[in-house]
Amino acid sequence: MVDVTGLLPAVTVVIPLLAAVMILVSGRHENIRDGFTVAAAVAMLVSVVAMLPSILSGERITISLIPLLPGGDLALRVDAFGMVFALTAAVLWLLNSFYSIGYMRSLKEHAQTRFFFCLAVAIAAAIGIAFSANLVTLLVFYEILTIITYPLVVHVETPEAMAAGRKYLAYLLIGGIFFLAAVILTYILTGTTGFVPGGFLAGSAPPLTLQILFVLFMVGFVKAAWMPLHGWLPAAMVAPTPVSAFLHAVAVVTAGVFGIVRIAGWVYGMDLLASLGLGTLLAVIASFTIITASLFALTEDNLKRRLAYSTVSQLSYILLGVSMLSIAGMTGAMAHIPIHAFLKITLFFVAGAVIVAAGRERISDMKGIGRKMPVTAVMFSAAAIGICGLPPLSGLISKVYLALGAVEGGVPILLIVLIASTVLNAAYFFPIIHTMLLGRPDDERSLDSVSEPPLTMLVPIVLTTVASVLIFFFPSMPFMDLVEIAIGEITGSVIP
Amino acid sequence: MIGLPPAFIYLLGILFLPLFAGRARKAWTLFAGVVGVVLALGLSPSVPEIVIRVLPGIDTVLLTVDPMREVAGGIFAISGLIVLVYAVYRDLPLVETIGILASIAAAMGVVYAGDFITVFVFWEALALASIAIIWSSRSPGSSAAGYRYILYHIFGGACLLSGIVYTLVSTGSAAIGPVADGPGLLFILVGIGMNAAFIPIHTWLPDAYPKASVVGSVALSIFTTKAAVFLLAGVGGWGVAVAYMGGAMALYGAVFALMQDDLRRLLGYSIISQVGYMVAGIGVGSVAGVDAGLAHMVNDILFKSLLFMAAGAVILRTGSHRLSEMGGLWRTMPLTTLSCIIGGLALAGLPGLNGAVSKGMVIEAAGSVPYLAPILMVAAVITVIYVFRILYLGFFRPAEGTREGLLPKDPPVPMLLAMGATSLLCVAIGLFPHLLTDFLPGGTPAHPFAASYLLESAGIFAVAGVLLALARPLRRSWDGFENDVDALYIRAGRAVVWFSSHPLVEVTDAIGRGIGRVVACFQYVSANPGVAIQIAWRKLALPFVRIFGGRERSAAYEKELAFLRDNYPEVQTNIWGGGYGIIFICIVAFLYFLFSLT
Amino acid sequence: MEAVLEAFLSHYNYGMAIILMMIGLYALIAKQNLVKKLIGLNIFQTAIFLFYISFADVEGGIAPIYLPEGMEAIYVNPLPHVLILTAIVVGVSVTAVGLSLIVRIYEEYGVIDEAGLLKMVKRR
Amino acid sequence: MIEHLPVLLVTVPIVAALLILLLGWHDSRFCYPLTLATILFQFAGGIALLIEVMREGTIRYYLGGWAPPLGIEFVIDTFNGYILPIVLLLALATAVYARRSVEKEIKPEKIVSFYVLFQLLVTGLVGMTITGDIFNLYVFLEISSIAAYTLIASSRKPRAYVAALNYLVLGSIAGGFVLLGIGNLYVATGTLNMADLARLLPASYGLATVHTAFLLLVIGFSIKVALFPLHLWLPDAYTEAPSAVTVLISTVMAKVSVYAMFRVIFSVFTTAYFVETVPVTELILFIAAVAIVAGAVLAIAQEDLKRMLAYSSVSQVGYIVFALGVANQIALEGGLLHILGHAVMKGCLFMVAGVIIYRLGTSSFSDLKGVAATMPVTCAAFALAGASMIGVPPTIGFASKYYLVLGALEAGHWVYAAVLLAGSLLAVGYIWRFIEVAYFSASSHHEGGDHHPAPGVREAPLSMLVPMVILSILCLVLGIFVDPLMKIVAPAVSLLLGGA
Repeated sequence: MVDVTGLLPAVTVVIPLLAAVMILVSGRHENIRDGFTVAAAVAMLVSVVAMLPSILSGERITISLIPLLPGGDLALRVDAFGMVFALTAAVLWLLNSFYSIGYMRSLKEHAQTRFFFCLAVAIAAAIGIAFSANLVTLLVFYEILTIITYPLVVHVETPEAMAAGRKYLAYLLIGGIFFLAAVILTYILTGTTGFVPGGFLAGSAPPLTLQILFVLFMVGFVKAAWMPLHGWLPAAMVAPTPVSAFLHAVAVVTAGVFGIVRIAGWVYGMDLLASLGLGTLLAVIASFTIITASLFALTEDNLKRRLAYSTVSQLSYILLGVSMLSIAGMTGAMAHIPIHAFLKITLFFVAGAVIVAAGRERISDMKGIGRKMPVTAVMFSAAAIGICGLPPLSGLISKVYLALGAVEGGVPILLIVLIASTVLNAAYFFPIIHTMLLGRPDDERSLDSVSEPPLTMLVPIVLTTVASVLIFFFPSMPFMDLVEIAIGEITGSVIP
Repeated sequence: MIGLPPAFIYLLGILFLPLFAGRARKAWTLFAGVVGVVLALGLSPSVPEIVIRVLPGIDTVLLTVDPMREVAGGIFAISGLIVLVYAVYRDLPLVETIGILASIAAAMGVVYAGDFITVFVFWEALALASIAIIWSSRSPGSSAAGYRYILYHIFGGACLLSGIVYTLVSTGSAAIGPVADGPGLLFILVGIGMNAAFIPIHTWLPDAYPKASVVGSVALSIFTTKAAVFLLAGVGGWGVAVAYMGGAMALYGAVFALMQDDLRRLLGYSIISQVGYMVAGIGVGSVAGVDAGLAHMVNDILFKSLLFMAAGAVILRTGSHRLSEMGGLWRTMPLTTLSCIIGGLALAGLPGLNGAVSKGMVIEAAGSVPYLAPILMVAAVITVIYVFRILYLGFFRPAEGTREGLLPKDPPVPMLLAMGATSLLCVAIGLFPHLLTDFLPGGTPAHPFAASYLLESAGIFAVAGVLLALARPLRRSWDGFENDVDALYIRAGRAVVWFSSHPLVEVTDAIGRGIGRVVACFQYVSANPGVAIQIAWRKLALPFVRIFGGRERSAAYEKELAFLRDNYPEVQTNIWGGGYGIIFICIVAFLYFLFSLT
Repeated sequence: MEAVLEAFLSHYNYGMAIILMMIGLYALIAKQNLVKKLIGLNIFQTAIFLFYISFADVEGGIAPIYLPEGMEAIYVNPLPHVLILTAIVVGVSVTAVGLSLIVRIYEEYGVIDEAGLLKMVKRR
Repeated sequence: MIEHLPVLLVTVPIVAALLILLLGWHDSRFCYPLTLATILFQFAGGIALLIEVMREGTIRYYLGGWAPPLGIEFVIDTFNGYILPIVLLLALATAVYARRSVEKEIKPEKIVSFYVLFQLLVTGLVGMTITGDIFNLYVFLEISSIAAYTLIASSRKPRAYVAALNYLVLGSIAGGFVLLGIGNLYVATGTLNMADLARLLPASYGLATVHTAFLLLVIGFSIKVALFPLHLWLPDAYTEAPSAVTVLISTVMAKVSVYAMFRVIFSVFTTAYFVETVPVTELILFIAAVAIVAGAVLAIAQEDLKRMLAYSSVSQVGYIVFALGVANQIALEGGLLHILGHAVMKGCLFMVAGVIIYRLGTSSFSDLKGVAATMPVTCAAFALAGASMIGVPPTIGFASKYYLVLGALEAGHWVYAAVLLAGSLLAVGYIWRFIEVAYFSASSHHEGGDHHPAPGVREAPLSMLVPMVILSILCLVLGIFVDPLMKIVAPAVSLLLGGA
């Protein structure tokens, strides 16, 4: 692990911010405005990829921007794990930009400037979270992300949306408060908040304090939507679909679980967690969430809401992986972040495509829709299969590692959880597949108007699916390699 | 010979399938099938292993060859080709074709895989392929059956994975081999057992197979269970328990097969019963046992697919799959009848047909385990009986069940071709067992024409014959007994759904409402706390006023209270805090002195 | 008893100041009439002035005026007086502003008692 | 020049005020430039003094060359050297802002007197800030208060009279308490110079006289800063006053009162007194916590933007006093930071309210639906300042909150830290009232929003927009570059803790 100073991290964060400004300025002219969105997405992806080689070669790119508060400058550090998140976010944002443009235009949504502005700022915040070098920086970007996504959530501005927005804000800001308290407490205990591979809290305080601190962190990362603090996520489904995709795959929930993994690996360290018995706590939370969320999904008829519950349960896979406190478990957890992101964004893209092309949100209305939009339906099926952890899609990889971690960490009971949740996943996904591909519409005429969505939406759908397949066949490039480096960082050992 | 995993042939086939249509597609699939057979037969243990390290920490062996794999791979490839030929008679839906090719590929993958992870991947792929087949026949009930099917198999797959990771952790490698005792063993047993249709997790089989299309059911009947059997043999090192499980399956399957009326459902149970024989053989664990199991696997693939094909032909022509509705078909469908007879008798274990060869081996090997051989023999007797029922009720009885006049003809040529080929194989192996036994890993010889065997099977047939002669109901058709343990599973599933749709949702809603109420109350108070407090304590005081204060006093009191509540947030008790403020000051002062004194 | 009495008598000027102050506060709180309230305020302030003056006083002291040669005298402390001059000015101006406000209120609402004002102001 | 700057800061405006009065009679157009010029001069002077103080250290100026205790002295140390520019900055911003809003909200014939009083108010506050003599402090306090009463009453709304009278009564009581306290101090020590007081008092810490003095001063100033139970004059006063006046008193005046409170408690009575001799910190902390929560809760319920902001001030004052209660280095740094931060953001918010009243003629939420569509810049400014009020990083509000919590936790006040955080959460409750109404109320559909709350509503005039936007940007800039700011705050705090 060598640290090299470089400007690229800052540049990566700044690009979308500039884009945001330009979007505001050029708000009147649609094409120019959306041009900025796309350009920024491309530029950001380039600058992220530009950092990839040095990261893969085991370097860490650091840059300290300005001294901010006691306990942490505003500083960025790109390490392997951060790269996993950043790369996922960058790639998916590019696709999501195209998709959003297609979606918003074909639905003639209002306030598109505001929409794209917030989206740009939010992605900047997400990248900032990925690259933040200490808790304070993480906190800063985390809060920014919370605030700036609010306009996206309430975009439609119906009373229902406003209620959802309040819920969203209430959960996330309360979480933010807890996070703030946790950060300050950490600073008081240790005098620093910079991330250290393997953690730096050990022996800084009596166990009880550290346990309470961890709970604070957990509540702080309510973005991870673990039950029973998940309520905001299904509520936020009133937002336009690109936003849902953004929340569920690109930035928000990913930021939550990313934070928890960061805390586990870089603030506490797995040994400390084990000695504090926090693994058990985490395992209980995660298992409860996985099962319960799947049960919710089982009977939800609104496609997006069902997907939301599926996200809730899938995110807890990551917590589960952390809770195993074993190398394989951690690997599974880290790997599941990009894997789930790619799969879930496909599902949401499809949900949005159905809304655009057929104007349907309820699964029971989608009978036989696959006949008119075969590509979309097939891609959905593929992604769903991937979520269930079946070949040939990436979902299987993380599942294998999680199972491995469960045994390795000596908690075989978690295998039961994995099995049960896998069955439940299949139980709520396969009916959708059947409905879409083979279902018979109640009246055949109703499908006449339906057709495939515009290319700007179709292409991203296909690409994300293909990406998932590729990840299955070539997982090591780059995600598993990055994860391997990150694991090596925090455990000092390689994956067996 | 090039060391390409045969599975990839079929996968490539699938990859380019969408490019073709109609005849071209059929030709393409057949081509893929042929290449697969060639490649599979060409593989020999000399072929180098193909090992790639996809995941950190896990070696995945895509291709490794040993005698056992040669046998299994060969038979899977051949039967796959037969299915493809059989399928030529009509344009299958794309999905179904993909499903068939994929299931062949998956089976081949499982066979040639050198490590558990690869096995697991193809295992799951097999499940997906099967559900594609089941669903693509739009027959009534196929969707529900397919749904149940995938749930069972996903569960099985997850269990298999759990078992696999145990071995991974304990041995440090994913190489296929005996599993240490402990939870791992249990998991892996459940995992394999799900596909091998162990009792009581067998119900998906008779549930789903009859729902598949004519072609689909043939494909299904070949791969899933047999792949499981192969893996069972490949892992090896099982205890006697597995052997007895085999016995149980044999008996259970046979009994239920006897009770069926739906032809393909009957055959489904028959698969369970026959797989039981294989499991028994492998469970015994001796070289002879494993060989017997494998041999029976090969033979069962042959005659069972033959029977399914015949059944398919009948269903295609008559449109009914109930024995009670058939009859007299031998006159108009002679060739079908013939192949059905061959298949049936092979299943029944008539010497001279391939069934007898391996069944004898199994029973012999089972001798080393107490009570196992007798069980298998009883099963054999019942087998004979239901085979008789198939043949008699389906083909030879005077056709009062079916509508006279329009008695169907033999099926199209491709079907006949496939059936013919299979029948030939059955007969060939039956007459010259070494065609099969030479390839067996243990090289156990089989001599079906030894006196003891002949006596044995004669006995079996005799008992069956006597029973049939005595019990006339056995010769009559009945509407089948189609309940099985899965009624329980379905109930359980329904219970889960009910739970998640009613109590869960209602409770969460209630909580939400509660929170909402609290917030609302909070807002109400904060709108004008002073007055809110007044209202509160006035309410509290109200009863006392009613009691002690006179009529008009309480009336006035209530009037005031009502006034306060009616124009609640607006009403003010004091436009300026002047008075209150000064009182507050005095309070603060008091507090302060309290402090300074302490 | 004596001690208490003694203590009171020796500081009775403070006592008086405080009593006066309390009267003022009472008027501020209890009186409905705005003018009376303002008068209460004045009483309150006057009490404070009194307090200052009284503690500035010295037994037998005289006003601090420059005396010709040979005449010795004890001066009372001049500083508090100076301060209170300022304070009185302040007090007066406050009263002035207050009264003018009351006048305007009366012009606007036609009432100068709190209860009436409450009725008038509530409906906006 | 520079050595006489302190007195000039007070005298020049007084002269200017007279000038305005005279010229204003002649032609009211003179008023505005004159005011602006004077306050610009004051602001420049304030900055100069701050630099001077940072370089040379404390500046002492003897009025008329009379040395204390006889004479009155002006003292500028790091503490009020830090406060003074804040006061003048806000005064300047308000002055720029005032012109248009005054035209709208004040009867033309009162314009002149408005500027005069405005000038006097600022002068009084500046005097309060820089004086080193405690009685002088009282005098300036009363000067500014009287100016404030009249300014509030200068509104067109009749309710303003009531509000002003209400404020007058409570304010005079407060003044009375302060006066009484000063008297007791004089009795105890025989001096009125703060430095001397600080020197002489410890000898008589035991006396009841001193306790009473402390009590009276604290209560007096508590009324002035509207600490929670004593805040009752505030909502009406802030709501009914003309917007410009509201901005001024809500930022500058409140802050100066807080300064006076700190000054008296820390520089006259040392920490030694109110931490050891009379352990009052717990009580103050408790009251502050109550203030934070209660103020926020009350603010949430309001239906009128200005009134809501007024109650939020009650809550925010709680934060500053909270620092007083914790009374350790970090917390006080947070407190002082919040003096600046709250001044800036609350100034901005009230300016927004003023602009909205200027354009819409009302500030009740029900009439503000979709106003963001027509006044984007204004609402953006509100959003930014509001975010700072909530404490969203990286704004000044977040920084001060961070320091306060940090200090509280270091002092081991877990519960109070929690209350503080909860309070900051409640802030969301009322800030979002406006955000929702302005941005997301269902009435502003269609791209670009063709909905107008009232016909002909446009963006605010430039002279109101500029100061508003500058303040809102300051919220962000100060939050990001909080570290250099700390270079000024830290010495001030150590000065407070080290005694005068």
